[in-house]
Amino acid sequence: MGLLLFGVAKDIAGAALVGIPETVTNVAELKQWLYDRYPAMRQLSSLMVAVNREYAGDTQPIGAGDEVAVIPPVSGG
Amino acid sequence: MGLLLFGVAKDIAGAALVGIPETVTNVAELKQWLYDRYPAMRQLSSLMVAVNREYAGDTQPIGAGDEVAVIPPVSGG
Amino acid sequence: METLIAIRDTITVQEALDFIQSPECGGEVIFTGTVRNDTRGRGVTKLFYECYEAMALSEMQKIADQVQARWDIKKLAMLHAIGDKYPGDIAVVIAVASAHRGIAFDACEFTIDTLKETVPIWKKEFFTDGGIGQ
Amino acid sequence: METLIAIRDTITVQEALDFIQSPECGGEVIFTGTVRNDTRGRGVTKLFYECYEAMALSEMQKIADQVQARWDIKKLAMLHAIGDKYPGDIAVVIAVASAHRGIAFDACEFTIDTLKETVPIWKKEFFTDGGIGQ
Repeated sequence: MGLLLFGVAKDIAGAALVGIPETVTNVAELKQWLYDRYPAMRQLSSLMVAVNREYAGDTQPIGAGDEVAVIPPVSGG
Repeated sequence: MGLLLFGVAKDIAGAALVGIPETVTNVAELKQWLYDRYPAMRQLSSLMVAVNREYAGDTQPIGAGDEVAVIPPVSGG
Repeated sequence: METLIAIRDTITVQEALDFIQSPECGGEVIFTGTVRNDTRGRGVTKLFYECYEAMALSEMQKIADQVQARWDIKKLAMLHAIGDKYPGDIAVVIAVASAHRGIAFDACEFTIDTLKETVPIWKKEFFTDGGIGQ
Repeated sequence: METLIAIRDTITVQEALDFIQSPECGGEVIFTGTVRNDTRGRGVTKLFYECYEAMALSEMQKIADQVQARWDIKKLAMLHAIGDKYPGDIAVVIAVASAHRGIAFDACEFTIDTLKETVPIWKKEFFTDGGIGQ
Protein backbone atom coordinates (compact mmCIF):
# COMPACT_ATOMS: atom_id res chain seq x y z
CA MET A 1 0.00 0.00 0.00
CA GLY A 2 1.40 3.42 -0.98
CA LEU A 3 1.29 6.63 1.05
CA LEU A 4 1.41 10.09 -0.56
CA LEU A 5 3.39 12.77 1.31
CA PHE A 6 3.22 16.52 0.84
CA GLY A 7 4.89 19.69 2.11
CA VAL A 8 7.05 19.36 5.17
CA ALA A 9 6.01 15.71 5.63
CA LYS A 10 7.50 14.95 2.22
CA ASP A 11 10.71 16.74 3.21
CA ILE A 12 10.95 14.79 6.48
CA ALA A 13 10.42 11.45 4.71
CA GLY A 14 12.63 12.45 1.81
CA ALA A 15 10.04 11.00 -0.56
CA ALA A 16 6.66 11.89 -2.09
CA LEU A 17 5.52 8.26 -1.93
CA VAL A 18 6.46 5.52 0.55
CA GLY A 19 5.19 1.99 1.08
CA ILE A 20 3.29 1.19 4.26
CA PRO A 21 3.21 -2.30 5.80
CA GLU A 22 0.06 -4.42 5.73
CA THR A 23 -0.03 -4.42 9.54
CA VAL A 24 -1.37 -0.85 9.29
CA THR A 25 -5.17 -1.17 9.07
CA ASN A 26 -6.50 2.20 10.17
CA VAL A 27 -5.56 5.89 10.45
CA ALA A 28 -4.42 5.71 14.10
CA GLU A 29 -2.06 2.85 13.27
CA LEU A 30 -0.75 4.76 10.27
CA LYS A 31 0.06 7.81 12.41
CA GLN A 32 1.82 5.63 15.00
CA TRP A 33 3.84 3.97 12.25
CA LEU A 34 4.78 7.40 10.81
CA TYR A 35 5.83 8.77 14.22
CA ASP A 36 7.96 5.67 14.87
CA ARG A 37 9.63 5.78 11.47
CA TYR A 38 9.95 9.61 11.20
CA PRO A 39 10.19 11.02 14.73
CA ALA A 40 10.49 14.58 13.34
CA MET A 41 6.81 14.35 12.36
CA ARG A 42 5.94 14.57 16.07
CA GLN A 43 7.10 18.21 15.91
CA LEU A 44 4.41 19.23 13.43
CA SER A 45 1.60 21.33 14.87
CA SER A 46 -0.87 18.96 13.24
CA LEU A 47 -0.77 15.84 11.09
CA MET A 48 -3.90 14.88 9.21
CA VAL A 49 -4.49 11.84 7.07
CA ALA A 50 -6.70 11.79 4.00
CA VAL A 51 -8.27 8.59 2.72
CA ASN A 52 -9.59 8.75 -0.82
CA ARG A 53 -9.16 12.55 -0.80
CA GLU A 54 -11.22 13.10 2.36
CA TYR A 55 -9.91 14.06 5.79
CA ALA A 56 -10.17 10.89 7.91
CA GLY A 57 -10.58 10.26 11.64
CA ASP A 58 -8.37 7.90 13.66
CA THR A 59 -10.76 4.96 13.46
CA GLN A 60 -11.15 5.02 9.69
CA PRO A 61 -9.97 1.71 8.16
CA ILE A 62 -7.45 1.78 5.33
CA GLY A 63 -6.75 -1.01 2.89
CA ALA A 64 -5.11 -1.92 -0.37
CA GLY A 65 -7.55 -0.10 -2.64
CA ASP A 66 -7.42 3.23 -0.80
CA GLU A 67 -5.59 6.43 -1.80
CA VAL A 68 -3.91 7.48 1.45
CA ALA A 69 -2.09 10.79 2.00
CA VAL A 70 -0.33 12.60 4.83
CA ILE A 71 -1.52 16.21 5.18
CA PRO A 72 0.79 18.42 7.25
CA PRO A 73 -0.51 21.88 8.25
CA VAL A 74 -1.79 23.54 5.09
CA SER A 75 -0.55 27.01 4.11
CA GLY A 76 -2.30 28.02 0.92
CA GLY A 77 -3.69 31.47 0.17
CA MET B 1 -27.79 84.56 -1.63
CA GLY B 2 -27.88 81.50 -3.90
CA LEU B 3 -28.91 77.97 -2.99
CA LEU B 4 -27.66 74.90 -4.87
CA LEU B 5 -30.16 72.06 -5.35
CA PHE B 6 -29.43 68.45 -6.28
CA GLY B 7 -31.27 65.24 -7.10
CA VAL B 8 -34.96 65.14 -6.31
CA ALA B 9 -34.78 68.56 -4.59
CA LYS B 10 -33.62 70.05 -7.89
CA ASP B 11 -36.51 68.33 -9.69
CA ILE B 12 -39.03 69.65 -7.15
CA ALA B 13 -37.74 73.21 -7.43
CA GLY B 14 -37.31 72.93 -11.18
CA ALA B 15 -33.92 74.63 -10.86
CA ALA B 16 -30.36 73.82 -9.84
CA LEU B 17 -29.88 77.25 -8.27
CA VAL B 18 -32.46 79.52 -6.62
CA GLY B 19 -32.15 82.79 -4.74
CA ILE B 20 -32.99 82.82 -1.03
CA PRO B 21 -34.22 85.95 0.80
CA GLU B 22 -32.02 87.84 3.25
CA THR B 23 -34.50 87.10 6.04
CA VAL B 24 -33.09 83.54 6.10
CA THR B 25 -30.19 83.65 8.55
CA ASN B 26 -29.69 80.02 9.61
CA VAL B 27 -30.29 76.43 8.49
CA ALA B 28 -33.60 75.99 10.35
CA GLU B 29 -35.00 79.13 8.70
CA LEU B 30 -33.79 77.92 5.33
CA LYS B 31 -35.58 74.58 5.74
CA GLN B 32 -38.77 76.34 6.78
CA TRP B 33 -38.55 78.65 3.78
CA LEU B 34 -38.00 75.61 1.49
CA TYR B 35 -40.96 73.71 2.96
CA ASP B 36 -43.20 76.78 2.55
CA ARG B 37 -42.14 77.42 -1.01
CA TYR B 38 -41.90 73.76 -2.14
CA PRO B 39 -44.36 71.73 -0.04
CA ALA B 40 -43.34 68.53 -1.91
CA MET B 41 -40.01 68.67 -0.08
CA ARG B 42 -41.84 67.68 3.11
CA GLN B 43 -42.32 64.24 1.54
CA LEU B 44 -38.57 63.53 1.39
CA SER B 45 -37.33 60.98 3.93
CA SER B 46 -34.59 63.45 4.88
CA LEU B 47 -33.47 66.91 3.85
CA MET B 48 -29.97 67.97 4.81
CA VAL B 49 -28.33 71.32 4.25
CA ALA B 50 -24.63 71.79 3.55
CA VAL B 51 -22.88 75.06 4.30
CA ASN B 52 -19.51 75.48 2.63
CA ARG B 53 -19.55 71.79 1.64
CA GLU B 54 -20.12 70.50 5.18
CA TYR B 55 -23.32 69.00 6.58
CA ALA B 56 -24.79 71.70 8.85
CA GLY B 57 -27.06 71.57 11.90
CA ASP B 58 -30.22 73.66 12.29
CA THR B 59 -28.55 76.41 14.32
CA GLN B 60 -25.72 77.03 11.86
CA PRO B 61 -25.82 80.65 10.60
CA ILE B 62 -25.76 81.28 6.87
CA GLY B 63 -24.83 84.51 5.18
CA ALA B 64 -23.94 86.16 1.91
CA GLY B 65 -20.45 84.63 1.62
CA ASP B 66 -21.53 81.01 2.21
CA GLU B 67 -21.96 78.22 -0.34
CA VAL B 68 -25.29 76.69 0.65
CA ALA B 69 -26.76 73.49 -0.80
CA VAL B 70 -29.84 71.29 -0.31
CA ILE B 71 -28.91 67.62 0.07
CA PRO B 72 -31.83 65.21 -0.43
CA PRO B 73 -31.30 61.54 0.51
CA VAL B 74 -28.07 60.44 -1.19
CA SER B 75 -28.06 57.32 -3.37
CA GLY B 76 -24.54 56.80 -4.65
CA GLY B 77 -22.75 53.49 -4.90
CA MET C 1 -1.88 55.35 3.86
CA GLU C 2 -1.85 56.28 0.17
CA THR C 3 -5.22 57.27 -1.24
CA LEU C 4 -6.70 57.58 -4.72
CA ILE C 5 -10.07 59.38 -4.78
CA ALA C 6 -11.85 60.22 -8.03
CA ILE C 7 -15.25 60.98 -9.52
CA ARG C 8 -15.26 60.55 -13.28
CA ASP C 9 -17.43 59.61 -16.28
CA THR C 10 -15.69 56.24 -16.54
CA ILE C 11 -13.83 54.21 -13.95
CA THR C 12 -12.17 50.80 -14.20
CA VAL C 13 -11.34 48.07 -11.72
CA GLN C 14 -7.89 47.86 -13.28
CA GLU C 15 -6.88 51.40 -12.32
CA ALA C 16 -7.86 50.67 -8.72
CA LEU C 17 -5.93 47.37 -8.76
CA ASP C 18 -2.89 49.06 -10.29
CA PHE C 19 -2.97 51.71 -7.58
CA ILE C 20 -3.20 49.34 -4.62
CA GLN C 21 -0.78 46.64 -5.80
CA SER C 22 2.35 46.64 -3.71
CA PRO C 23 4.86 43.93 -2.73
CA GLU C 24 4.47 45.10 0.88
CA CYS C 25 0.83 44.07 1.02
CA GLY C 26 -0.45 40.52 1.11
CA GLY C 27 -4.20 41.03 1.04
CA GLU C 28 -6.32 43.15 -1.24
CA VAL C 29 -10.10 43.45 -1.00
CA ILE C 30 -12.03 45.08 -3.81
CA PHE C 31 -15.70 45.98 -3.95
CA THR C 32 -17.32 46.85 -7.25
CA GLY C 33 -20.86 48.09 -7.59
CA THR C 34 -22.34 47.47 -11.03
CA VAL C 35 -25.61 48.58 -12.53
CA ARG C 36 -28.26 45.87 -12.27
CA ASN C 37 -30.84 45.23 -14.95
CA ASP C 38 -33.61 45.15 -12.34
CA THR C 39 -34.68 47.00 -9.20
CA ARG C 40 -37.23 45.18 -7.05
CA GLY C 41 -38.49 43.26 -10.07
CA ARG C 42 -38.72 46.28 -12.37
CA GLY C 43 -36.53 46.27 -15.48
CA VAL C 44 -33.88 48.99 -15.62
CA THR C 45 -32.66 50.55 -18.87
CA LYS C 46 -30.11 52.89 -17.32
CA LEU C 47 -29.12 54.88 -14.28
CA PHE C 48 -28.05 58.51 -14.28
CA TYR C 49 -25.64 59.56 -11.53
CA GLU C 50 -25.03 63.18 -10.58
CA CYS C 51 -22.98 64.59 -7.72
CA TYR C 52 -22.16 67.73 -5.78
CA GLU C 53 -18.58 67.21 -6.79
CA ALA C 54 -16.58 69.42 -4.45
CA MET C 55 -18.49 68.22 -1.39
CA ALA C 56 -18.52 64.59 -2.60
CA LEU C 57 -14.72 64.59 -2.91
CA SER C 58 -14.46 66.18 0.53
CA GLU C 59 -16.76 63.54 2.08
CA MET C 60 -14.79 60.76 0.35
CA GLN C 61 -11.60 62.19 1.85
CA LYS C 62 -13.26 62.14 5.30
CA ILE C 63 -14.00 58.43 4.85
CA ALA C 64 -10.35 57.85 3.92
CA ASP C 65 -9.30 59.76 7.04
CA GLN C 66 -11.52 57.52 9.19
CA VAL C 67 -10.11 54.37 7.56
CA GLN C 68 -6.58 55.59 8.22
CA ALA C 69 -7.42 56.32 11.87
CA ARG C 70 -9.06 52.93 12.49
CA TRP C 71 -7.00 50.36 10.58
CA ASP C 72 -3.47 49.71 9.38
CA ILE C 73 -4.33 49.99 5.70
CA LYS C 74 -1.54 50.76 3.22
CA LYS C 75 -3.56 51.83 0.17
CA LEU C 76 -7.14 52.85 -0.50
CA ALA C 77 -8.73 53.61 -3.88
CA MET C 78 -12.26 55.03 -3.97
CA LEU C 79 -13.69 55.70 -7.43
CA HIS C 80 -17.23 56.71 -8.41
CA ALA C 81 -18.65 57.06 -11.90
CA ILE C 82 -21.19 59.73 -12.92
CA GLY C 83 -23.44 60.25 -15.93
CA ASP C 84 -25.44 57.63 -17.81
CA LYS C 85 -24.65 54.05 -16.73
CA TYR C 86 -26.16 50.94 -18.28
CA PRO C 87 -26.67 47.44 -16.85
CA GLY C 88 -23.27 45.82 -16.34
CA ASP C 89 -21.43 49.18 -16.12
CA ILE C 90 -19.34 49.84 -13.04
CA ALA C 91 -20.66 52.63 -10.81
CA VAL C 92 -18.24 52.42 -7.89
CA VAL C 93 -14.96 50.70 -7.01
CA ILE C 94 -13.42 50.50 -3.54
CA ALA C 95 -10.03 48.81 -3.28
CA VAL C 96 -8.05 48.29 -0.10
CA ALA C 97 -4.60 46.80 0.40
CA SER C 98 -3.19 45.72 3.71
CA ALA C 99 -0.70 43.28 5.14
CA HIS C 100 -3.59 41.43 6.83
CA ARG C 101 -6.78 40.37 5.13
CA GLY C 102 -9.23 40.68 8.03
CA ILE C 103 -8.86 44.44 8.34
CA ALA C 104 -8.90 44.81 4.56
CA PHE C 105 -12.40 43.27 4.51
CA ASP C 106 -13.52 45.49 7.40
CA ALA C 107 -12.12 48.68 5.88
CA CYS C 108 -13.54 47.96 2.42
CA GLU C 109 -17.04 47.26 3.76
CA PHE C 110 -16.91 50.33 6.04
CA THR C 111 -15.88 52.49 3.08
CA ILE C 112 -18.71 51.45 0.76
CA ASP C 113 -21.30 51.51 3.57
CA THR C 114 -20.27 55.02 4.63
CA LEU C 115 -20.02 56.27 1.05
CA LYS C 116 -23.63 55.25 0.49
CA GLU C 117 -24.71 57.13 3.60
CA THR C 118 -22.76 60.38 3.43
CA VAL C 119 -21.36 61.19 -0.02
CA PRO C 120 -23.61 63.58 -2.00
CA ILE C 121 -24.14 61.50 -5.13
CA TRP C 122 -27.61 60.76 -6.49
CA LYS C 123 -28.89 58.25 -8.97
CA LYS C 124 -31.98 58.43 -11.10
CA GLU C 125 -33.39 55.11 -12.34
CA PHE C 126 -34.90 54.78 -15.81
CA PHE C 127 -37.18 51.74 -16.06
CA THR C 128 -38.09 49.62 -19.07
CA ASP C 129 -41.77 50.48 -18.41
CA GLY C 130 -40.98 54.15 -19.07
CA GLY C 131 -41.01 55.17 -15.40
CA ILE C 132 -38.31 57.17 -13.64
CA GLY C 133 -37.36 56.80 -9.99
CA GLN C 134 -34.89 58.33 -7.61
CA MET D 1 -24.79 29.56 -7.98
CA GLU D 2 -22.26 29.32 -10.82
CA THR D 3 -18.77 28.37 -9.75
CA LEU D 4 -15.30 28.62 -11.30
CA ILE D 5 -12.67 26.62 -9.42
CA ALA D 6 -9.10 26.26 -10.69
CA ILE D 7 -5.55 25.55 -9.62
CA ARG D 8 -3.03 26.67 -12.22
CA ASP D 9 0.50 27.99 -12.71
CA THR D 10 -0.83 31.47 -13.43
CA ILE D 11 -4.09 33.12 -12.44
CA THR D 12 -5.39 36.63 -13.10
CA VAL D 13 -7.88 38.90 -11.39
CA GLN D 14 -9.38 39.66 -14.77
CA GLU D 15 -10.51 36.08 -15.45
CA ALA D 16 -12.27 36.05 -12.08
CA LEU D 17 -13.90 39.42 -12.77
CA ASP D 18 -14.98 38.28 -16.23
CA PHE D 19 -16.54 35.17 -14.75
CA ILE D 20 -18.55 36.91 -12.03
CA GLN D 21 -19.74 39.96 -14.00
CA SER D 22 -23.46 39.79 -14.62
CA PRO D 23 -26.15 42.43 -15.09
CA GLU D 24 -28.22 40.58 -12.47
CA CYS D 25 -25.71 41.30 -9.71
CA GLY D 26 -25.09 44.65 -8.09
CA GLY D 27 -22.23 43.91 -5.74
CA GLU D 28 -18.99 42.11 -6.35
CA VAL D 29 -16.36 41.49 -3.67
CA ILE D 30 -12.92 40.28 -4.70
CA PHE D 31 -10.06 39.14 -2.48
CA THR D 32 -6.59 38.81 -3.93
CA GLY D 33 -3.65 37.38 -2.01
CA THR D 34 -0.32 38.53 -3.36
CA VAL D 35 3.20 37.47 -2.44
CA ARG D 36 4.75 39.87 0.05
CA ASN D 37 8.42 40.82 -0.01
CA ASP D 38 8.69 40.17 3.72
CA THR D 39 7.50 37.70 6.35
CA ARG D 40 7.80 38.87 9.94
CA GLY D 41 10.62 41.24 9.00
CA ARG D 42 12.56 38.69 6.95
CA GLY D 43 13.06 39.46 3.25
CA VAL D 44 11.38 37.02 0.85
CA THR D 45 12.80 36.20 -2.59
CA LYS D 46 10.04 33.81 -3.64
CA LEU D 47 7.40 31.36 -2.51
CA PHE D 48 6.89 27.90 -3.92
CA TYR D 49 3.33 26.52 -3.78
CA GLU D 50 2.49 22.85 -4.19
CA CYS D 51 -0.83 21.07 -3.80
CA TYR D 52 -2.51 17.70 -3.56
CA GLU D 53 -4.48 18.68 -6.60
CA ALA D 54 -7.38 16.22 -6.69
CA MET D 55 -8.13 16.68 -3.00
CA ALA D 56 -7.55 20.46 -3.15
CA LEU D 57 -10.13 20.81 -5.93
CA SER D 58 -12.53 18.62 -3.95
CA GLU D 59 -12.08 20.74 -0.79
CA MET D 60 -12.57 23.94 -2.83
CA GLN D 61 -15.81 22.50 -4.17
CA LYS D 62 -16.92 21.77 -0.58
CA ILE D 63 -16.34 25.44 0.29
CA ALA D 64 -18.44 26.45 -2.72
CA ASP D 65 -21.18 24.08 -1.55
CA GLN D 66 -21.16 25.69 1.90
CA VAL D 67 -21.33 29.18 0.37
CA GLN D 68 -24.28 28.13 -1.76
CA ALA D 69 -26.06 26.67 1.28
CA ARG D 70 -25.53 29.75 3.47
CA TRP D 71 -25.95 32.77 1.20
CA ASP D 72 -27.79 33.90 -1.91
CA ILE D 73 -24.63 34.26 -4.02
CA LYS D 74 -24.96 34.17 -7.82
CA LYS D 75 -21.34 33.56 -8.83
CA LEU D 76 -18.18 32.43 -7.10
CA ALA D 77 -14.68 32.19 -8.57
CA MET D 78 -11.93 30.54 -6.53
CA LEU D 79 -8.48 30.43 -8.18
CA HIS D 80 -5.16 29.36 -6.69
CA ALA D 81 -1.72 29.56 -8.28
CA ILE D 82 1.01 26.96 -7.80
CA GLY D 83 4.74 26.83 -8.53
CA ASP D 84 7.29 29.62 -8.02
CA LYS D 85 5.71 32.95 -7.12
CA TYR D 86 7.63 36.19 -6.62
CA PRO D 87 6.79 39.31 -4.59
CA GLY D 88 3.84 41.06 -6.22
CA ASP D 89 2.58 37.89 -7.92
CA ILE D 90 -0.99 36.81 -7.25
CA ALA D 91 -1.31 33.56 -5.31
CA VAL D 92 -5.07 33.41 -4.81
CA VAL D 93 -8.20 35.17 -6.06
CA ILE D 94 -11.68 34.81 -4.58
CA ALA D 95 -14.47 36.68 -6.38
CA VAL D 96 -18.11 36.74 -5.34
CA ALA D 97 -21.10 38.37 -7.03
CA SER D 98 -24.45 38.90 -5.40
CA ALA D 99 -27.44 41.19 -5.59
CA HIS D 100 -26.58 42.47 -2.10
CA ARG D 101 -23.17 43.59 -0.96
CA GLY D 102 -23.28 42.57 2.71
CA ILE D 103 -23.49 38.85 1.98
CA ALA D 104 -20.88 39.19 -0.77
CA PHE D 105 -18.39 40.45 1.84
CA ASP D 106 -19.36 37.65 4.25
CA ALA D 107 -19.12 34.92 1.62
CA CYS D 108 -15.80 36.17 0.24
CA GLU D 109 -14.19 36.34 3.69
CA PHE D 110 -15.59 32.92 4.65
CA THR D 111 -14.20 31.44 1.43
CA ILE D 112 -10.63 32.68 1.87
CA ASP D 113 -10.61 31.90 5.62
CA THR D 114 -11.82 28.35 5.01
CA LEU D 115 -9.51 27.80 2.04
CA LYS D 116 -6.55 28.65 4.27
CA GLU D 117 -7.72 26.12 6.87
CA THR D 118 -8.80 23.13 4.81
CA VAL D 119 -7.44 23.09 1.26
CA PRO D 120 -4.30 20.95 0.89
CA ILE D 121 -1.95 23.54 -0.59
CA TRP D 122 1.46 24.25 0.93
CA LYS D 123 3.90 27.08 0.50
CA LYS D 124 7.63 27.06 1.03
CA GLU D 125 9.25 30.44 1.70
CA PHE D 126 12.68 31.31 0.30
CA PHE D 127 14.30 34.15 2.23
CA THR D 128 16.85 36.73 1.10
CA ASP D 129 19.17 35.48 3.87
CA GLY D 130 19.30 32.06 2.19
CA GLY D 131 16.92 30.37 4.65
CA ILE D 132 13.91 28.29 3.71
CA GLY D 133 10.70 28.05 5.73
CA GLN D 134 7.39 26.29 5.48
